[in-house]
Amino acid sequence: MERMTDMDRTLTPRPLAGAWRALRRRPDAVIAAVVLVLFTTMALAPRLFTRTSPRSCDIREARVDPQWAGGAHPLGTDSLGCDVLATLVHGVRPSLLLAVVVVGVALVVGVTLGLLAGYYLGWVDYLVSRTVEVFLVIPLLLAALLILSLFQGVDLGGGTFDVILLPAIVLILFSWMPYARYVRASVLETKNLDYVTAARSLGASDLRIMVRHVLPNAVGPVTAILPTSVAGIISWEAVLSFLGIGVRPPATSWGIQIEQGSEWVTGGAPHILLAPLVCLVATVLALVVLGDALRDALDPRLAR
Amino acid sequence: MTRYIARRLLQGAGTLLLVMFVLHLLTTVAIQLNGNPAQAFFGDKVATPAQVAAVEERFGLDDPCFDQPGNPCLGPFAERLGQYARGDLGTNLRGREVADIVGAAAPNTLRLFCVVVVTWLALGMVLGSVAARWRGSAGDHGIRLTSVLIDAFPVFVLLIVYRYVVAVPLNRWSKETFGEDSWPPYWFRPSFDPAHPWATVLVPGILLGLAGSAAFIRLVRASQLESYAGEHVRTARSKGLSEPRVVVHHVVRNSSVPVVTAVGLTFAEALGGAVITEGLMNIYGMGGVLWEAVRNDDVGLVLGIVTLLTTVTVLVMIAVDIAYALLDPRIRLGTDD
Amino acid sequence: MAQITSRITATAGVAAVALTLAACSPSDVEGATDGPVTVETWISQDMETLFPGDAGSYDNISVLDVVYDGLVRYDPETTEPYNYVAESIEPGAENLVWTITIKPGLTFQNGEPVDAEAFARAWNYTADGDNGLYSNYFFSIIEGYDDMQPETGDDGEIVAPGAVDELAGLEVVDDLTLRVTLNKPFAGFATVLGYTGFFPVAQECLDDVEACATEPIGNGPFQVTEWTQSQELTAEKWADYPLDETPDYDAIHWTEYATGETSSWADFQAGQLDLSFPPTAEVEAARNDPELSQRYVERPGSALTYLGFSLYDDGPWQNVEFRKAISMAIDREGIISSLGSGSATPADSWVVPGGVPGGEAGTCEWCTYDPDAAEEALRRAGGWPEGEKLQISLGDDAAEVEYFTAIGNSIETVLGIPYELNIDPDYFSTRAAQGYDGMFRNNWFPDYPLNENYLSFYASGEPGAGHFGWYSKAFEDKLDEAAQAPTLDESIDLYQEAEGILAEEFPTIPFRWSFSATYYSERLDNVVLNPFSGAPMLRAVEVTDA
Amino acid sequence: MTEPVLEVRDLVKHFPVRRGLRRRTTDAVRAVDGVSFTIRAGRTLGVVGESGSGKSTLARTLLGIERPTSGQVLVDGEDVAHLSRAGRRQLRRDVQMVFQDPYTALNPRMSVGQIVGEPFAVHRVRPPRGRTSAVGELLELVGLDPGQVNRYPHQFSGGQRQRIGIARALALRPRILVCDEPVSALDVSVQGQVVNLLQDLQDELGLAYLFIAHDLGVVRHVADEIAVMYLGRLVEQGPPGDVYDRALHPYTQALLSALPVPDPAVRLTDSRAIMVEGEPPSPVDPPAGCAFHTRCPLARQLGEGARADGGTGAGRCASTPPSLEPHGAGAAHDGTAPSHRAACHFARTLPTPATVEA
Repeated sequence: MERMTDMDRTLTPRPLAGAWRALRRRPDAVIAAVVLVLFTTMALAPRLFTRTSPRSCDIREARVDPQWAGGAHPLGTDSLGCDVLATLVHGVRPSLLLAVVVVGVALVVGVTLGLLAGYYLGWVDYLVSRTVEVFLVIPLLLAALLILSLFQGVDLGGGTFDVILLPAIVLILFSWMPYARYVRASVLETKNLDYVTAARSLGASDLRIMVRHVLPNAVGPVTAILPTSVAGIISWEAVLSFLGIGVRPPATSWGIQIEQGSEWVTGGAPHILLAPLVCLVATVLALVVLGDALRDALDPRLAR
Repeated sequence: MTRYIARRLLQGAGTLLLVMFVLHLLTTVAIQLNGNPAQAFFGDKVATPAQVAAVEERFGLDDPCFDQPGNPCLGPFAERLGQYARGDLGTNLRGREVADIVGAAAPNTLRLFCVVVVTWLALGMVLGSVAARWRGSAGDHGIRLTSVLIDAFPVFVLLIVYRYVVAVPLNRWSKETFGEDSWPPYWFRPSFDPAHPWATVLVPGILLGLAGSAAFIRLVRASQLESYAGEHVRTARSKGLSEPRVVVHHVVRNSSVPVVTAVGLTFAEALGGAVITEGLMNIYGMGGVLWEAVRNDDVGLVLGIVTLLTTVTVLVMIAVDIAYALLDPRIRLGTDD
Repeated sequence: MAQITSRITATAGVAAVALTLAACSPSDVEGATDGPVTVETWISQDMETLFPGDAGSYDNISVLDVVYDGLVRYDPETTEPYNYVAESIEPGAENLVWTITIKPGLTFQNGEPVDAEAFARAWNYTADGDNGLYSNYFFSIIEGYDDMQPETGDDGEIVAPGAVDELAGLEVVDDLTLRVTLNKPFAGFATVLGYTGFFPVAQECLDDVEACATEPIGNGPFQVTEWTQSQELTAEKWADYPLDETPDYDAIHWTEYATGETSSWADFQAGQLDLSFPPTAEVEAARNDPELSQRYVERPGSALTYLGFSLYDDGPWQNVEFRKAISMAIDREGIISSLGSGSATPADSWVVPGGVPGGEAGTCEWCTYDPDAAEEALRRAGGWPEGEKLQISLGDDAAEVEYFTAIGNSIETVLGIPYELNIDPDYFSTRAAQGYDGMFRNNWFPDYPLNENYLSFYASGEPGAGHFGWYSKAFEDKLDEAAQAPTLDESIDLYQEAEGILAEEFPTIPFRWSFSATYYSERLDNVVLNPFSGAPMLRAVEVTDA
Repeated sequence: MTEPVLEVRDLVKHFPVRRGLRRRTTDAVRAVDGVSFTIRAGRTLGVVGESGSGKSTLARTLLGIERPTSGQVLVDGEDVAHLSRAGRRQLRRDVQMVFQDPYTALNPRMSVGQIVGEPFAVHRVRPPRGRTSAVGELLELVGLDPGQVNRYPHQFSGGQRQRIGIARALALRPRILVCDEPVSALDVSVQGQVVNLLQDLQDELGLAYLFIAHDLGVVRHVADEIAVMYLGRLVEQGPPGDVYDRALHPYTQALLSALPVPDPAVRLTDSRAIMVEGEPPSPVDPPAGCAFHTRCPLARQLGEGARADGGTGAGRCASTPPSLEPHGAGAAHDGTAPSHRAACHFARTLPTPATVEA
């Protein structure tokens, strides 16, 4: 077995190196990468970008217009007199964390269930398909409210992870189904290919066949929708905030900012909405561009 | 085929029952943990136990199981199922017939969804086809970026901006241009008018449809690209068919199947958007009613509405599956794959 | 390509045809010329009933106000009650037994007489706890109320229905005379009688309460003709209305909104509504519009939003100095001018000043923003425990969340006490069950214009009881004394003294008073706001064009 | 003569078709419908048939991927169905497969080393000199450069990939190799090399081959015995010489006549080339009697010639299924050489193009 791992190690760098070379040839991908690195840095070390605390707010300084570089409030203040830039920078962490956690967990759950359903068919498939159907049928908002009311008595604390926990649970519950469906469909296609038959005739265990043979070749369509999924989650968080069931104030997130800003968009302070919206759009575009570039770079058919 | 439909209907009934049970459990646990929904009846006045009890009794919440966390409350569930079976959807917390509420709210939501679906299909088919036809062109890139932007842009921002920035001036302008009695002022009314439901639901529906169209654009594009790469298109081209003919007969037609399927699947999802649209444009519809019902712990109303919605969604899904099976006989003959 | 284009063109063509066809028939669009003169206004969507004894929200009160007439009505200027359906209301000795005589010849809209019996049947029905009506608690001041309430076991479950169906203290002396015996003396009883819970109901209404809740049989100037619940409500003038307070126009049409005034404003701007007020973000623009600002009325409202503490629990807030520190750390002016421009004013009293008899501004000594004094008070109180967060609990309402975030920010900035908002959809019941720890929001909307109405619910009866867990014997004694005062004026003065005790012991922090303002359309005139609900007085409105 | 390594007795594999609400089994796809044969070590059985004739199902059943509906598979005289757990594991090692399409037979996300080494991993076998060297040896054995062990399938040509597949199949030293049309997806120029490789390996390792093909061309040079399959049954079986030169069954004759002939002139002069028309019938509902009679040119001729002869002519084809019986010159069974048998009521030797050529 050790020998095998040696072999694996010598193998991996090659396609990645190739992908990196291909990536560098695309300036849009480079810009996208820069944007993402910027926001990731913001999430990790917000103090690098602003010294103002998002919670020291002077209500008498509410809705100040952007003063740009040099001013006390480069991006102005919101309706509570809080610095928009500070709120924005401190809102990156919950927003991105939420998106990553939701997409990550939903992906694992969806892929696992889709794999099992497509591989075993029969009652497993029946069970998974019915579950998918049930979740497709229950309206997300209804479940969101019910879950919220279930958890409202629980003190979740104020840590970054705690404030996103409820929206995360809700969004995970209702975003795994497409992954399951996609994976199931491509597993159905993959599992009858000869190399799977070959592995089976060798007597390989189901687990080994699924993990080594079926899954790596069946996740393609899923990886293609990941960037958009992340985008969708960030935007959904804003919708949940708008309905009052997202990240809870006073914790901030882009969703909350967009929700609060939308109120003032016609009241002479559009910057409160525009600042987080521009960041959201930039992140999403960056993810999509980067996702596209990565896919092109990794796809052997296109590398030809 | 009849057998296939029957089997699918039976499956749908199973799903329906499952959904109802899951929701029943969730609401029951919510009541058990959070205390009595009858309290909500009294708003910010503190009700006496006697008042609460009177309300509880009126609306069937007096079963002791609602006070025992962990009790699945199968009794009230069975009772409710029996009620539904007799065609009685029960009443809400304040004694209004759920059937009446739904009767008033459902048509508006259906109108909204009609406009939404037409918008989805129109935008999806047109933009998706264009993007697929000229894959890799500037137009394709533009359309794909637009679709991502649409995805990232929360619906409510779109609606708020429309309502406060666009609708009022447009409404005034159309009144001056076309006269008070013409249709355009109705299209641009900042909120719904029950007397002219279709005219006033048009723009909100288009906006909501626009917000959800991104997925459709991508779907149409992807499935048409697959068609373009498919054998039958190559064959058709090699037979010397004109390009438009190939596009319309072989590409567009073949790629419409997944699109139709997607319409069925996004039905429940669209309800989320409906809550917001209905709230902002003051449309009395299922989304808004459901939203309020859940916020008020109005168990009877929530379950009644969700049961109806589920039934409709399941029926739509079944209809889509059947359409699919009609188009593709492999599905109904084969096992489940 | 040609075909695809033609297909698109065809689709567009079909759409165009459909639209043109539709445009051909703007159908039943209102003729606008000869129809009834209608005032277009709005209420919020959650109105469920128009049964007087069950109406408790701003909205059904404002509808019932034109559909029913009460024994008394309130003067728009002074808010003092004057007899309307009542000919006279006489307090007996010690304000305990009240004799009410009713004007002769009045009828309901269905022809039934409005007599003593009409009031007695309404009050008995509402006072009967078995019916579980909203206004039930109003009748607790009348003798025999307790016997009408169902018996409850230890766990709050009903074990037996109320023993009797009629209030012992209510006596129909003759057709037009009603004698009411109270539990204990209450000088303000006549004031209470204008409230919706005390409106009369017809026998036909009681025979089918459910029908009556949606198609009320009133005795007021307007008759509900059509109510599509949650969408719209129309009331037309009752031709046979015998009394004089009735306007000249023909009908009122209420549009119901899911989100209240924020959604009504756009419709007002588009000319669909005659009355509305803008959402906060639009207030400034409206105020700066020279044309709009001509059609504007405002008046201080009477609803108080204030903060309570969990005095039933241990905590720094047990120290009155701590409560003062918090109060002085809240920048009421700043917060309200930013978030509630035109819909609220800073509060510095517990009874609305100028809104009800006995209300006076400035009774709260520590309700002014003073960061230095606040810090000083906090030091006196012994500071805030390190590492703890101050919980501020409130209901699930976006506008309030914004207000309380600002309050929290203000406290945190001035006193350095970190806070945490606890947004609870079941806030009312949790609060009633003393379920909060720290600070929580409270709101009081008066039922009738008397300072007593703002004070009596502080009487918890024993230490640790009530919403706040606050008890003061001196305060409760003063309330009792006031209730027994020989005249209403004396009684009002004594209630003011009770407010003074409240101000001294400082159990709660007044934050803001509601402020009512309305813009109206060009066709309206004489728009006056109800002195304590803040709603436009529809009976007074005049329609100028026709 | 050695004992047979593989013996198949009356092997049947039906796939149920479920219909109706209760998903009852109402029908079956008769993929393999009573097949018997034996293979000895170092020998090759060629199985020929159109697509859909059941030959792939036969292969999958032998490999243990499908469970037989009935009948027996004996490996070294032991019934596979009654094997112990260890015995089944051993069986997995004894029988291996080479696939038709070298493009789908190799996992594109695994390196050659991982692919060829996978049998060791699955069976937790530790080759004497380590797995890496074992993989190298295997690659050498099939004529590939061991240095290419870290490459991925898409970096190889079709023929090379097929060699990789063969190397994987040989890793556990199997005794029986099922080759499912191993060369039909390859360029003609490469086909010969792979066939030669397989023959060399057979000589070297003493393997028994079940060699599946859809036409008679390839197996001619490889097989020691030929079996022709139609709709799940063997319709003709015998030594290559007999089958090619004296085909008994009209179906075999049709297959033979479809073979490309080196000299076109010969073919053109042959007016008796037999063509089979139409698609094979559905295996769910095979024709009664002789399954081939719906497409059989002979049955048609007989039917036309003897319309009145309902009992003995074409009518018999439609009513009575023929059994596989010895015919022709090879009928005298000597116990060592396989007999030449055919399942046709009217089996007779027809001159084939090959005969004419000879």
